[in-house]
Amino acid sequence: MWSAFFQPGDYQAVIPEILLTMFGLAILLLDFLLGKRDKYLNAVAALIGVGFATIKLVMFWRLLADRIPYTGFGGIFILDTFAIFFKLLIVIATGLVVLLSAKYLEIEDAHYGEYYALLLFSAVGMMLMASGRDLIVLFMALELMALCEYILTGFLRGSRRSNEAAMKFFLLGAFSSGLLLYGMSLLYGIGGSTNLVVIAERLAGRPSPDPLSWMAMITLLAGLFFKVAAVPFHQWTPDVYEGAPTSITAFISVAPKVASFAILMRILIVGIWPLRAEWQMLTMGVAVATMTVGNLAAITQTNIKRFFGYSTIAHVGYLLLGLVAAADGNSEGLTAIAIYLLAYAFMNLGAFAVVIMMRRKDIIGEEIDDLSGLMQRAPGPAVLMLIFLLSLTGIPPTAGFIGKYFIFLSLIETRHYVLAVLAVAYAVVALYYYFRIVVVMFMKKPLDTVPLATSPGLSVVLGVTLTLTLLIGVYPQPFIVWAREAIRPFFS
Amino acid sequence: MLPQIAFFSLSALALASAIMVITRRNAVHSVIWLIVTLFSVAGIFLMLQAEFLFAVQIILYVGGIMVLFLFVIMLVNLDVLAKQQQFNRQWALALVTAVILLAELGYGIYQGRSGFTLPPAAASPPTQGNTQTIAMALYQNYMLPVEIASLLLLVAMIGAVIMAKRKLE
Amino acid sequence: MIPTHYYLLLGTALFTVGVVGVLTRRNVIVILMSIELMLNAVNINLVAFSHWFKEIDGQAFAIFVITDAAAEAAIGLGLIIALFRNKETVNADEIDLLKW
Amino acid sequence: MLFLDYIWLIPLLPALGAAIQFFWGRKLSNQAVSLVSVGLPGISFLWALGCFFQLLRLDGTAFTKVMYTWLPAGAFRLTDGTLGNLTADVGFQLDALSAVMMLVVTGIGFLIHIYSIGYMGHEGGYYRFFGYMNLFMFSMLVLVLADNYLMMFVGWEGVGLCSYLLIGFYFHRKSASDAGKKAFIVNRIGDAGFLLGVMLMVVTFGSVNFLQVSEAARSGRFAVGDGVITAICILLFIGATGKSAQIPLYTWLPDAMEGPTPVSALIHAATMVTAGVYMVARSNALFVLSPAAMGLVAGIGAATAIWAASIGLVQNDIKRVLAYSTVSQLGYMFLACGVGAFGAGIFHLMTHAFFKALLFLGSGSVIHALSGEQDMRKMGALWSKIPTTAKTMLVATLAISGAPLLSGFFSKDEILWQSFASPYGSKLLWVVGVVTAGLTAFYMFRLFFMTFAGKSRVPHEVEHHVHESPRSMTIPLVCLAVGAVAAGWIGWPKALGGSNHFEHFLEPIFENPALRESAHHAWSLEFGLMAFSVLVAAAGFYLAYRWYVQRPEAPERVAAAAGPAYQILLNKYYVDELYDALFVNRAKDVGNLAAAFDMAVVDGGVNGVGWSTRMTAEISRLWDLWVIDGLVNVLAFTVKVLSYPVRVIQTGLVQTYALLIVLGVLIFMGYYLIHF
Amino acid sequence: MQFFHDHILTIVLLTPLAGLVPMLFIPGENKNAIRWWGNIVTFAGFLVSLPLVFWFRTGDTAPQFQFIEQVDWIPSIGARYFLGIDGISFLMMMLTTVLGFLSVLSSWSAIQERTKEYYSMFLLLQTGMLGVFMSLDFFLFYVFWEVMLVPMYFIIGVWGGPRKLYAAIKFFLFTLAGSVLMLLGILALYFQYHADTGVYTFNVLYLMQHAWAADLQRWVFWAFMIAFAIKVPMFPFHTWLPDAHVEAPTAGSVILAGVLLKMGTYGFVRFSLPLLPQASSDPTIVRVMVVLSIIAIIYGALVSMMQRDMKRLIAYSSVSHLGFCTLGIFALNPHGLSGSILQQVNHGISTGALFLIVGLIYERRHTREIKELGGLSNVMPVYAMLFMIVTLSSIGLPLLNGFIGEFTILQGAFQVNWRWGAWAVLGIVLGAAYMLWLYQRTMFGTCDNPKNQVLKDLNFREIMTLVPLIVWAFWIGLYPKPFFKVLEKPVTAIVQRVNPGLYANAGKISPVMPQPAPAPATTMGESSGVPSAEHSGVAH
Repeated sequence: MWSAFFQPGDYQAVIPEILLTMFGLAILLLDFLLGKRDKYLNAVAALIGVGFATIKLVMFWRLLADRIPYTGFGGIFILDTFAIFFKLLIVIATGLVVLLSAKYLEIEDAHYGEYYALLLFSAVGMMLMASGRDLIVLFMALELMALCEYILTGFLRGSRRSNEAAMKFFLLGAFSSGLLLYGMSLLYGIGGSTNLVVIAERLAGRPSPDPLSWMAMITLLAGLFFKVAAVPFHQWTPDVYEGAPTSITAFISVAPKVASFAILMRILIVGIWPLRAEWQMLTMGVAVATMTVGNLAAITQTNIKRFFGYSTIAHVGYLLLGLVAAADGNSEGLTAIAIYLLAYAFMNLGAFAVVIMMRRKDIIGEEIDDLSGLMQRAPGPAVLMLIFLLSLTGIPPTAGFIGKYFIFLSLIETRHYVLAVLAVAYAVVALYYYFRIVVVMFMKKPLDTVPLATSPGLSVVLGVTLTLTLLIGVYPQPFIVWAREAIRPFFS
Repeated sequence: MLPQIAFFSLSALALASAIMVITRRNAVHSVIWLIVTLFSVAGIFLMLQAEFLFAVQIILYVGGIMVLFLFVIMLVNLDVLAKQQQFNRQWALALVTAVILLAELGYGIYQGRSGFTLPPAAASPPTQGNTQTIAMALYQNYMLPVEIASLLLLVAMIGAVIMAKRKLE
Repeated sequence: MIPTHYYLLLGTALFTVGVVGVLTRRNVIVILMSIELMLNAVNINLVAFSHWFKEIDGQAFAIFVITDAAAEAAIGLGLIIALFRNKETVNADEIDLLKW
Repeated sequence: MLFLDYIWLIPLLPALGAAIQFFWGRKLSNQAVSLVSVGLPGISFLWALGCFFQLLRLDGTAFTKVMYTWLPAGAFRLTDGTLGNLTADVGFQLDALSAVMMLVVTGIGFLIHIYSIGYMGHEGGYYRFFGYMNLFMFSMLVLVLADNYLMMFVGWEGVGLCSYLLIGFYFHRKSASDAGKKAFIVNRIGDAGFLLGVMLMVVTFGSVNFLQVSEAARSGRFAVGDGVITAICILLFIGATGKSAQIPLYTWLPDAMEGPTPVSALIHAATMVTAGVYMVARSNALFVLSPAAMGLVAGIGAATAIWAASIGLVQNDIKRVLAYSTVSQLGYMFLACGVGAFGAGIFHLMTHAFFKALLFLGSGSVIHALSGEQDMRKMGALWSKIPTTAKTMLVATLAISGAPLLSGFFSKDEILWQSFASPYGSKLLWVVGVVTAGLTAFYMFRLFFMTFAGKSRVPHEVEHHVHESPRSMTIPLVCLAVGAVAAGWIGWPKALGGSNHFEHFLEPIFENPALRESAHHAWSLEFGLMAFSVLVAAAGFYLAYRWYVQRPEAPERVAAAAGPAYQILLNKYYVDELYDALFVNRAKDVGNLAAAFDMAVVDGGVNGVGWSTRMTAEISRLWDLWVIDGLVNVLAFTVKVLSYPVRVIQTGLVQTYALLIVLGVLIFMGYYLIHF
Repeated sequence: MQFFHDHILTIVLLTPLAGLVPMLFIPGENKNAIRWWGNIVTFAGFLVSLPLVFWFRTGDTAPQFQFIEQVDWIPSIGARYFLGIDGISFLMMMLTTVLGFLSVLSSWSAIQERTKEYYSMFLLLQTGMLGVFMSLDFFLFYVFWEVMLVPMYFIIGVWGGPRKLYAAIKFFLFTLAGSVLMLLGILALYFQYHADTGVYTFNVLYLMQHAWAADLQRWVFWAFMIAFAIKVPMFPFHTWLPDAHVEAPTAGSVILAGVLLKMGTYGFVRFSLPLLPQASSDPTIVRVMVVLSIIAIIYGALVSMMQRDMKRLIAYSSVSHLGFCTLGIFALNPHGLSGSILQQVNHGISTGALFLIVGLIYERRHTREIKELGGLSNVMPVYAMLFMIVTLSSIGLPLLNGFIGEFTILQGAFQVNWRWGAWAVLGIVLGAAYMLWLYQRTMFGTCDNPKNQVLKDLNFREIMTLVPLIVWAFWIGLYPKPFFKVLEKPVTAIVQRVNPGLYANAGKISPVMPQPAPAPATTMGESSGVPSAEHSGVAH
């Protein structure tokens, strides 16, 4: 009876999550023992946890690469290359954010253990999002992630901006998860089960037209699009990005996006694949709107965090185009999303690392003009920022180009020529606003001369992100192979 | 005949009290009305043979969450609030939108009703009581979500502490 | 025997009421309650379906939803308190520091 | 065959001189400069003589020497559909025609170089002058010795460049540099015609080589009057008009007198301007296939002859008179070519080279003596003061006016006779020629008398140091005078019992069956015409004598009587003004217009990319924005306009966001419910 | 040595990049060391490219593409590191290495602040440009094509004139807008090739052998056309050029005019024509291209006649000259093509030299206003002489390079349609007009402006920046045969692809010219040692 539901393998399959949880709890305890200036040990502990999780995930990958995936917990949990790929991405991003945070929190004077614990817990939530195959699991994981984000956003309790951001994020998040839930409930009603596979089978059998399933799809997607910040569900993004602690902005601009796209792909490609004609239409419209709003709004921004908020939205637009292509059964579309996310994670974190360096004792450094003359003051960060911006624009040979390349390719292959032209047109607009920052950095006179905040952690982050941004750009071969392996489960 | 009466009265009560919830000037009244709603929803659960859920609804919601709400309301109680404008500027537009939403959802469901009126899938009649079944479901099929839920509650606790505490050590 | 879609319609109605609350009320606490309303509506759907399918998943789901509701309530109220500390208000349309 | 094998030395030596001047000239003393730059052309003159005599031993066959393949442009389709392969060599061809030209160029060029030593002695940029002169010698020799049209074009452009540089030698004088530019650009217009002609030739014959082209032309593949051939000839002739200052492209030549006098003598009298004649003669095989083109050449030639002569009647600047007379004489040469008497044309070319060079150098010596004065109204009675110059000038004047037994007489009458007798000729052409002869005699003697005879009108401060020019200048004058007398004798016509050697010498190049029988007119007729033309010339001389020696006040009266006609002539028929009005200014206007257009419309248009559907109210304001700041600002503005709604909805109010979410859901649902 | 011979392209390509690394370690304030190093590296870059001149094989036995190097780069999408040059790219390469060195040499005293960044940017730019000309893999090509934009952007934007930011971003936006469209075109070909053959490859040689559907060709042609036309720049897209030129520092202008603009025309020759023969020979398209070219020729000339700023004038003259190049390309016959390519080299030489000359005077007077200058030949005779020679080569005087190119192009155009020749000849006349006018206004006349009277003549370094170009100009003018030999094979191959009719029944030879027509060269790609086929592991 017992063994009817659990193989011992089941718990092995979630070892990375368990590890992170354990370390999170450990940090909560450890925090009491640490004096004010030893808080960095929390970060170290978190890093160790992340390290273990990473190693375990790599082992999983070696185990499962081009094999059939492992399903556990009675089929509500699946460990396939797709899940592992995204989990790895999430874990690494979390690790980098931990590295970013230490110095920043000291400056903000909010260096508490809970911060790292919550980071790890939300990481757990995201990882489960990546491998849930059941509405309940997906929902719970999503909520876990979301709640941690709310708290982290409001983590600087003294600051009203942080507070506001958290409030908005929370209200909208709760509201959207209400929508999501409503959609899930309908989906459950249609599918007669919370398991995506079963739902897919039932959906395929239903007569068309089928307004009910559209309701389910739309409300569900509204919830998910909210998480990935797609227009018109994007509006929380700039506000939250601006208000949240910069390290958290960096975090929520990367990890949750990755996880949310994982869940989005899982649901769209597995769960409601029979409705692809409908959701392709929907995604197309949303993607175009998202690119438009993101790219255009970014131009007029003056606060750099807000600026990156809109640039994120723009990138989400590109990613959604990948889904549009995928709806025609084109695998490159999903490969594109995987690679794009990979590239995006690193270049965006790198850029944010530089932004965080701008935050110094009693210098906020969040305005674009604060970067003026960075080249004269700090050539290193300036050049790095340049590279990250080039990558974000999609200029070869940087990671961003490879991502865009696959998006364009998938669009061409599925004969969405208009979308392709639109996408490249927006790439030009993107150049225009990203290079506003370049101009400020390289061609304006410095405003202040206070040296940038630096720390070993920041240096490591910059090193890693730079290396990967360039490596993916110059020698993308292995990454492409991995990405293809990652999305294989959907197409085998 | 009886079920119909029960259903309609309960739903009427639920909806009416819900509307009261969102229209009351005083937050405390809203809470009270919300409790009424929750009770009637609980009644609906009972009609649907979800006794355990009925219990949970009463104990957890009414006994737990609502009390929490009351505490907070007391904590942040501002009599100015009671005098202020209760609805924001966009309320009319919002109302219209919501009505249309209702219409659309309703239409969708009404279209899809055929799927539900036909005799339900002949599942095996429950061997043990509802509570037992749920227990089996939770601790066998849904072990993983339960664990997530535990983590979720832990996080909620931490969050509440961080947010509500005057200052961290 | 009540047809299932009656329950669904009830749920939808309740849901909409919740939505209206969220969209129109200024008091954040009431907004929070409205969200609770929405979740309850969802629960009605779930339980109705589970009853109709004669299987338990829906009810389990509902349990989780309630858990989530509790957690959200806790955090939300915490946030409200923090907010109240910072700027002596619980009105949704007064938190507009971040815009454009 | 030592000389012929190294024929390439002839152009190369002057080029060497030029190079030396350009690189080291500034450091060299004037003596060294003159030694190099006069010595090297001298050597090439001797070499040319050597080549000439060796050529004579080849009895009539052309000598060609190919140095290397210059332009192997590759395969192409001819108009007749065959596959050709265009290659142009750097090669030299020496036959009777080019031999004559070569000797004229080197010989007279050499003399003028010597002359320049004295004339330019006191000028700044001495080395520069000789550098340019040598460069010119090089280009001119390439032009005449080339064995294909492209090589010829090389020289063709080269001489144009040198004339540009030499006309603008006094570049600090704006008029000078303007004249230079004018000369070059007018030439360029002609060259464009030349180039097009060559291209058409290439696609027609598949070659640019002289021998191959004329061989193909004579092969009978092309009927007489073939349209393509006519086109080629006309295009080439356009080139000729540019270079040889024929109507309508003659206006640059008078302005070219801005240059130093030796330049006028060498380039604008003796050699460069005759390049057109040479080219037409070179292409005779083509021209004889196209009566139309022949007619055009003859017509233009005759017209130019009389037109320019008429202008020359009233000019007061001594060099301008000579310039117009040059134009007119060139007209004679083209007339000759036009009537198929290429030999006569070349003959006149040679004789003209002598006496016109002499005239220019003489006038130069006069100007030198009067320390720069060029206006004949401030001259007179110089006969005794500068006797050598005066005597040589007299010889030249007689020669050009066709006084019997002088060189001009033979060549001119040959032309007149041919234009009368040749099957291509006509009475009208003859009449024009004769009238021109009269006019020529008149204005030349007018020039002579105004300068040397009558009473002196020279201002006094100039008067007392009027002096004969130095040896280096007078010797060339004398040599040229001898030439001016004797050069004609080698072409002594049969009519006067001579045996036209020159004619026979050029025979192999111009052999044209159509002209065979034109000989059997009665010699009495030829003699009669000859006599008549002499009489006309004499009349011209007498009129000039009457007006400018006996009754000096006469001209004013005539001018007054003539009234507007006189003004028109004085102002050269207002042709320059006409061209300015028609072309030069228009071109500039178009340029301005285009520039404005570029700034406004094109830039604006391109900048409009992405703008497309903005509210039209904005456009008027945006226009300046475009024109001023172009794409970036427009894009920025576009985007601001676009991002306006985005920012408006970003109110910062949670519930607005929530409302938008619901609206989104609403719209999607509505879309599906309606759409499906 | 053998190794050097086999990998020479890579070595040439990477020399500047390798030189960049030590540059980063030279302290920024040690300006002279940086200058020396910059010059040394670029000169080395020129030296290593020099052996190609001797090793490059011509004639029928020579393979189409030489010094082939290929390594798998991204097998999973079929992109390879695939270098190889034929005559066309060979000439372009040499032009790049030479101009690169000269422009760096010319910046010695011109660039005073932020020297280090300047030279670093230049080295980066050098590699980018070389890469564009060498790569035979579309993906690689695109990468280099974009890479080279960034340093150019900075060279204009940091060391440029008053409106540098505007000019720089304009340059970047225009070019990027074009190149992303080109990327779509490339992807379309890439995908179609896979659809037809089941192979994913960017190998240009393969794509060239493929027979594309007509409408696909047309679409892709327009995509490419816009990219290349912006780069050239052809008539309606030319407005970024004057701004970029006027604002850019001297060396920037030299490289921009000398090399970057060639990438457009090179793109047409290397990709548009052989890849899309039907489209490229489609009458309407040809008509459009030719008309645009002729408009550019005349329009550019007219506009430049009216300019007051020397650099602007020369910039517009580039528009005119490149009009000749495009005209020659779309004559689609050997004369037009070889002339066009030669003219591209010529334009690089002449216009490059012209910009250097303007730069020299700008360094002294800090103005480029023509009316500010005048009578300079009194004070700067050497300068005047060099300027004269360059001017002459630019207006196409025989015995100098310009004439060879222009005549051959005109000849080619004339063969197709005499009207084209006639119109284009007009450009030559106008060219003489505006260049000589410029020369007259700046060099001739009296030198009355006191600021000008004190100017020093050129020093040795400055002369040395010009002499090589002038020597080259004379070489092409006097003995262009080697260049034609180098070009013969690739041009024949291209013509056979676009315009096969031209060689049909080649047996029939004009009676006038006994020489046989050039033997039709082997079709593209074969004999260039391309491995069989690379299949990409796309899992569908």
